[in-house]
Amino acid sequence: DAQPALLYDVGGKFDKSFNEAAYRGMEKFKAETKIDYREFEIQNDAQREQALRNFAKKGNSPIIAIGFSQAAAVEKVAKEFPDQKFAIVDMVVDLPNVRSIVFKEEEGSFLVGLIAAKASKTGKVGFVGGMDIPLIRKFACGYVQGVKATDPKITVFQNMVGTTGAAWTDPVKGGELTISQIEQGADVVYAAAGASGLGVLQKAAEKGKLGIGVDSNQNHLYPGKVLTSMMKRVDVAVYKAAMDVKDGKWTGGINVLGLKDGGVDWALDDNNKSLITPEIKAAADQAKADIISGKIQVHDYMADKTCPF
Amino acid sequence: MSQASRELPPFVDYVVLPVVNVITAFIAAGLVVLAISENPVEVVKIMIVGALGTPEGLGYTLYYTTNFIFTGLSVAVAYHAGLFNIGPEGQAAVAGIGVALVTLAFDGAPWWLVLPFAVAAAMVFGAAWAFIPAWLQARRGSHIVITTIMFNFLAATLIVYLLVNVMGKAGSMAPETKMLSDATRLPLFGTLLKPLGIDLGQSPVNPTFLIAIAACVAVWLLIWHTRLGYEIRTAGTNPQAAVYAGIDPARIIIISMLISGGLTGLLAVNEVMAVQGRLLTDVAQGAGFVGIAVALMGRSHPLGIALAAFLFGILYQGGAELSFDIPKITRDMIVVIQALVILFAGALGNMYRPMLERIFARRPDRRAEETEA
Amino acid sequence: MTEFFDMIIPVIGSAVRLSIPLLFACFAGLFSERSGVVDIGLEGKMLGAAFAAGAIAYHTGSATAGLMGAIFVSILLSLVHGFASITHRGNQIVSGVAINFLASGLTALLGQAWYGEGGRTPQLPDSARFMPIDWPGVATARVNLGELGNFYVNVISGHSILVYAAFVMVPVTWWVLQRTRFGLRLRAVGENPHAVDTAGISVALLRYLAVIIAGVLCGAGGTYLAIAQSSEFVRDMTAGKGFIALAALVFAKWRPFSAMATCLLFGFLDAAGSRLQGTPLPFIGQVPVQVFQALPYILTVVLLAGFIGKAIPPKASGVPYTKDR
Amino acid sequence: MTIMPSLPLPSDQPRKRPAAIELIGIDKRFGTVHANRDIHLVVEKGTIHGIVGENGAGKSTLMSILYGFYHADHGRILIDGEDVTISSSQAAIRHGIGMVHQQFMLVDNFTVLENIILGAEGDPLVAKAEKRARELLERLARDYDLKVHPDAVVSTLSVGEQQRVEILKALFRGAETLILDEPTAVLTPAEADHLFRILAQLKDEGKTVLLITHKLREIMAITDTVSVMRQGEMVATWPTRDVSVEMIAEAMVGRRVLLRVDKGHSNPGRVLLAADHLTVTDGRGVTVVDDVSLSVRAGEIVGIAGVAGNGQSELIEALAGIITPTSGRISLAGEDVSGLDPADLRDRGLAHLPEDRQRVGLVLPFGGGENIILGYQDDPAYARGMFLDWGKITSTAKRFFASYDVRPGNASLRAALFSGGNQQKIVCAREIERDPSVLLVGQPTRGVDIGAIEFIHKRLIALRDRGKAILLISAELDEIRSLSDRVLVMCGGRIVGECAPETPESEIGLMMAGLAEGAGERTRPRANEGSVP
Ligand SMILES: Nc1ncnc2c1ncn2[C@@H]1O[C@H](COP(=O)(O)OP(=O)(O)OP(=O)(O)O)[C@@H](O)[C@H]1O
Ligand SMILES: Nc1ncnc2c1ncn2[C@@H]1O[C@H](COP(=O)(O)OP(=O)(O)OP(=O)(O)O)[C@@H](O)[C@H]1O
Ligand SMILES: [Mg+2]
Ligand SMILES: [Mg+2]
Repeated sequence: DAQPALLYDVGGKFDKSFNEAAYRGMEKFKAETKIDYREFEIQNDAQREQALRNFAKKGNSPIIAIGFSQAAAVEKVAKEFPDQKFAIVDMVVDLPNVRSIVFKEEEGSFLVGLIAAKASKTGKVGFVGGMDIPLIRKFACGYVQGVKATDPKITVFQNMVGTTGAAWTDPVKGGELTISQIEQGADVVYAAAGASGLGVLQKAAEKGKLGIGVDSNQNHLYPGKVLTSMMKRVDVAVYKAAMDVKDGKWTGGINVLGLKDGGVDWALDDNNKSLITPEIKAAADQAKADIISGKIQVHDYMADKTCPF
Repeated sequence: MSQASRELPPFVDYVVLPVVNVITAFIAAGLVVLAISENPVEVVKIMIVGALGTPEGLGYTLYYTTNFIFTGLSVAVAYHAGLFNIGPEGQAAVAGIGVALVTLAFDGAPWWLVLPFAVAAAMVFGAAWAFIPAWLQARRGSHIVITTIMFNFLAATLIVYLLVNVMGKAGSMAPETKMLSDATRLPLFGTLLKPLGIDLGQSPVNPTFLIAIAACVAVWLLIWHTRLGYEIRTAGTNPQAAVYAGIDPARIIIISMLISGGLTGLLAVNEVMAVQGRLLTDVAQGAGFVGIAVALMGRSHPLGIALAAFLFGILYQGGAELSFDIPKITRDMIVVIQALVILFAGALGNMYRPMLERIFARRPDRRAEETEA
Repeated sequence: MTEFFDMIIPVIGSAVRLSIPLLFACFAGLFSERSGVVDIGLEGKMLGAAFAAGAIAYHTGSATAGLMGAIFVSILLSLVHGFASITHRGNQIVSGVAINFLASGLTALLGQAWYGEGGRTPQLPDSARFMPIDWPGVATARVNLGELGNFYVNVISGHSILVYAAFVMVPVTWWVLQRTRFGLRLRAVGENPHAVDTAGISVALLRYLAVIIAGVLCGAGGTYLAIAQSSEFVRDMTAGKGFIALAALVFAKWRPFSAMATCLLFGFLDAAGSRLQGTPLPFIGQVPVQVFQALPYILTVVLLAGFIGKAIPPKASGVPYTKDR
Repeated sequence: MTIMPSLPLPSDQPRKRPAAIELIGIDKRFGTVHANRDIHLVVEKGTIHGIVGENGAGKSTLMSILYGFYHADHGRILIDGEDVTISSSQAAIRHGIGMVHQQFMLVDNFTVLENIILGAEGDPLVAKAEKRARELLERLARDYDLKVHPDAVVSTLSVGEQQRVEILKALFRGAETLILDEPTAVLTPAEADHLFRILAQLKDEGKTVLLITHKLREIMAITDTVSVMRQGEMVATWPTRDVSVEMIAEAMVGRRVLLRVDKGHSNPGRVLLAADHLTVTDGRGVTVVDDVSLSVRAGEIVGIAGVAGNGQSELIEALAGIITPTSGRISLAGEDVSGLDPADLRDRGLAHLPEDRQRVGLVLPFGGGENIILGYQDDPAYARGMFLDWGKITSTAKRFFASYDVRPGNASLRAALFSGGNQQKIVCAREIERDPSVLLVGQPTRGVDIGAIEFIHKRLIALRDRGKAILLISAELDEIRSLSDRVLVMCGGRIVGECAPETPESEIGLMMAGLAEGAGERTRPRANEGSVP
């Protein structure tokens, strides 16, 4: 029987990004099953373990932790409660009662890179990351590969918003970086910067250029001005984890969710359908199929911590 | 003397006044609770029970207390020297780097062997980060408040750079060092005391708490029982008298800031070597700023600081329990309550003084008689 | 050469935009500190103001109403600071710390309670924001005037009204401080409140006026962040700008024109840092992002060390005033 | 108890016109201190009215009340015969009262003009006021020889010039009555002369001047009327021409003065303290101690007489190692100790009783015991290793307190809570009981009651008789004369003469003013003779 609990990362529940996606997945679960869930937003690092243990003691299952920072805590608490089911998003914890859900962000990023390259008229596109950390480099690397695979001559500008936690909550700086890239000629800018990304999409829209959203489908933020969004279906993964427990189908182990599993994808809806020409759509679909079939190998930055593009 | 009429009995000054201040802060916070239509009495109950009612809750409270004692003492030592050190955040971060370097270097060795080195590294690195602002203040007269703020930012930048590019764990998405082995990591009290039948659950309180208590005693001895402490207080209270007494104020500024930074540094032992078992980007997590309030509320006396740190520990742990039990009260609510405590017990600490003076001040004639006697 | 101009002019434009919040906060600090009240709560006031601007602009659909609301909230926080540090002679630093905490917690709390978006305010339509104003002739300037036109388009034109207000504020502040009765008294009270008191002027009143002005300016700064530069409030969106402004104030030795220059310099470092990220510098090679981001702090520390000249704060700043010596 | 001497009654001439100022029954307490007790005072228009009294007698308090800076607990104020309420300095200014405070109330980094118009701008913009001030300045410069550059920044001005700015400030506000609180304490004799000329001229213009001073010679020289305060009370008001210096002094102290201390002959031994061509420059580059050479032998007290501000303080601070001389040598028992800091000097047996006990000699928030070790914190007698031995410190403090009759004898009471006299006894005990070989003494009895004065004097003489060297500076000439075995006179940073303590006061006074030379010292010609008697 499922009694899910959800532990958000420091970014907090409504980060318009992956924490929020997790929240939406859980809400969907709740709506469909009428089963309520518990949740907690941590304030400092010491609370990770505390919250997980609190959930575990109260018998919650599955206990889903969002974000790579939770790994150590999940590992510890999952060991203490071997009979309860845990899940962690964005990191691998190698325990039988933990489902590690990691995404092939590089595959989704590859596709939006391809779309960006196709949509760009100037032959220049941009990437704005939040903080210069490995995860964001992973996004960037997939994106660059997608762009270069489409047209090696296209320039990709890359910027990071900052070097402290504030980098995720600084839309102003995100916006300025976007303007800077646009002034250098970029006409499509991909944001992977949490709330700072809002500034990226906004400035792109304001300047009559295109932005690319991340994590959730952000196309609706500036209809007609957001080229697409690289969706990382944390919502689906969370929903599925809860459902699996409810249906008795739960399994531990590592779930690597790529294009094949619908874990990552690019967003197409009413808001951006005017931007996605049939030609672009065809190319994206083809690339997607090729990646799934293994014809195209997307490089994972984390594999060797380098980006060869 | 201008202070002629400002004399409160010590009991009023050190007990009644702070208590009245804290009560005011809680009344103000209660209003905020009411505003989001929750019952303040219920809230207080949950907080108290959550923070003190269970061994594990108490353990968390003491864990927070540990950090606040370190930063509170740090601010207080500087304050005795007449300085405002608002750089504990940065000093703790740099100390974290030191602790990480040492513990990683000795990773695998038993913790009791590594601990002295970790403590030394924490103090040396924390002190080193405090040294530059201190030197600038002592020799070039630059305002220590501004320089320590700048050094907080610089430390944050430095630690992220190191964690991403230099010290980071291979294969991790997060900017963090690799986890210490269990042997090297400081065991928690929960583990240590279990054989004795004391169950603190898995709360993160650990032997660093004892270091914090020892630090309180050490600071108390230092400030009131050593020559150096005497010199620090003299230079901090009356620099002219200090010069007259052959004390070099510049030297005192530097020494006391080194001690201050070293004390903050110990926080890193708690975080890096014990609780987290690795270095993360945010070592102090706001404890540096809380330390300012703790020092002020504790009147820069170790006993007062320990009590104030415990109060803030209750606030933090009780606050966490509160968000577990009443989801409507978010972590931001806790920040607001902390802010109100800092405001009323710190900045507005003298608000009730005139009133208490009217009630408690000794009658003038009595003092005159005493003198005559 | 053209290439250089093509690169540098947009950077200057960016520097201008980035320096505006610093400028407002810095001048807020200038008024406050010149009156003898140290204010490390600039950050919190701007944050509170940004939230109010975002929320009120959303409800009224009017950017001006947002600005007014922001100023109101920021003044309230200023008055808390004044009440603690002027009326009750509390510690000004601690009061500032409390205000920073209070603003950070309250904005997130109320934002969540009202809009349920994690402390964010709802996204605003352009009509509820301060939008960039294009000056006459921008369409053709580039072609007709060459680099000058480029400068006109990127640096002079295309900012919101608040940007121009910020730059108007600079000479106005100078004029107020140097040429008006109020300015004279304000400067005096920050240097020697006893002199002001014996001249029969209320020290407390002057200081309250100064912190209220600081409130107004932080209000404008917060408004700019939330509804001119962005289209909504995001929690903790000030991201340390209040502290940098404080550094700029020290750097500028509490003088208006230097303050403007310093804010522009810090803005420029920021903008140039963004532009140079990832591009190797001549002779130096690849420079870590962090170096650019740390530059304003490093510069301030270096200045404070007196290597560029000594920064002497107003003598009475930070000291609560009492009649007896 | 003090005995009230028979004093002539205040003059009771019929009044032609209402008095400029009349104070009736002014009473003021600061907490426990009764600073003004039922004060009555009449100040006639167009006169210079002097007020004298010991430290803490309540002079400044009374003037601050008149100026609206403090509020009296009781009493009335009449200006030009009319009852007025002076609720603030602004009100006082409106009633034509201007005040030059003991500590100048100037904004250091403002120009002269800005300082003058501050608070009296009259217009939201300062331009007009500046113009008016400039014109006034020009006129006053002509009329009164009150020359200061209007655009000079105040911090660059000399003390005398700053004082002129204060006077100009008052005049700019249309002051009819000008209060000056110890204006000459900080002035060089030449500057003081200049000031008095200005005051005389103001008087001729019909303005009224209230002058507080400790210097009775000034009173005699310039005032028309003199009032004496003692312990918060106004004890006498006379026409100056009817009284002598002795009478005023008697009224001030409350009994027949001239403290004669019983002391035996001195038996000077070897030189223990010597200064050799010592020169000290202050922060502004002004030479304050000018090529001073002196020596103090074992078993003698050498007194330095001089008008305050003539370099005595700096001389003592240089000898104590607090400030570094620009040139010259200091030796202690024949050993060169130039450049050593106060701690080193203490180790070598030099003790220092500082002039300002509250700001320098004590840490007021510290307990009595803690203050007993100030300067001796490194003494092994008070320590166990790096720790202080509070048991020993407290017992020492108790012993000191008992033998110096410090009241209350509670060594843990904060120094701030002791009265001035008792604070002084604490400092004396600390410095004298250490049995130093050389003692530097600054103003040992300033603001101290008679009993304590006698006590302290006896201790100093006892120290001398034990063969120690004592160098004494004091503003009280009587004290210098009664304690010293030799008297050096300082003026303008130089030792201008040496004389025996029996030398008549008037003669030493002339030397202090730089108008006469002592035996065996070179002459220093001075300008502006004549205005000081
Ligand atoms: N603001 C104050 N608060 C408390 N006590 C005060 C204050 N001002 C003055 N006093 C006390 O009142 C008494 C009279 O002081 P006042 O300054 O009037 O003396 P004075 O005659 O001017 O002395 P001096 O010659 O030293 O200037 C002293 O005991 C002093 O300590
Ligand atoms: N800051 C203070 N707080 C409380 N009481 C004080 C303070 N300062 C002085 N007193 C008390 O006020 C009384 C008067 O102090 P004051 O210094 O005026 O004494 P005094 O009459 O000048 O004595 P003395 O002749 O010894 O100098 C003393 O009893 C002293 O203990
Ligand atoms: Mg006086
Ligand atoms: Mg006295």
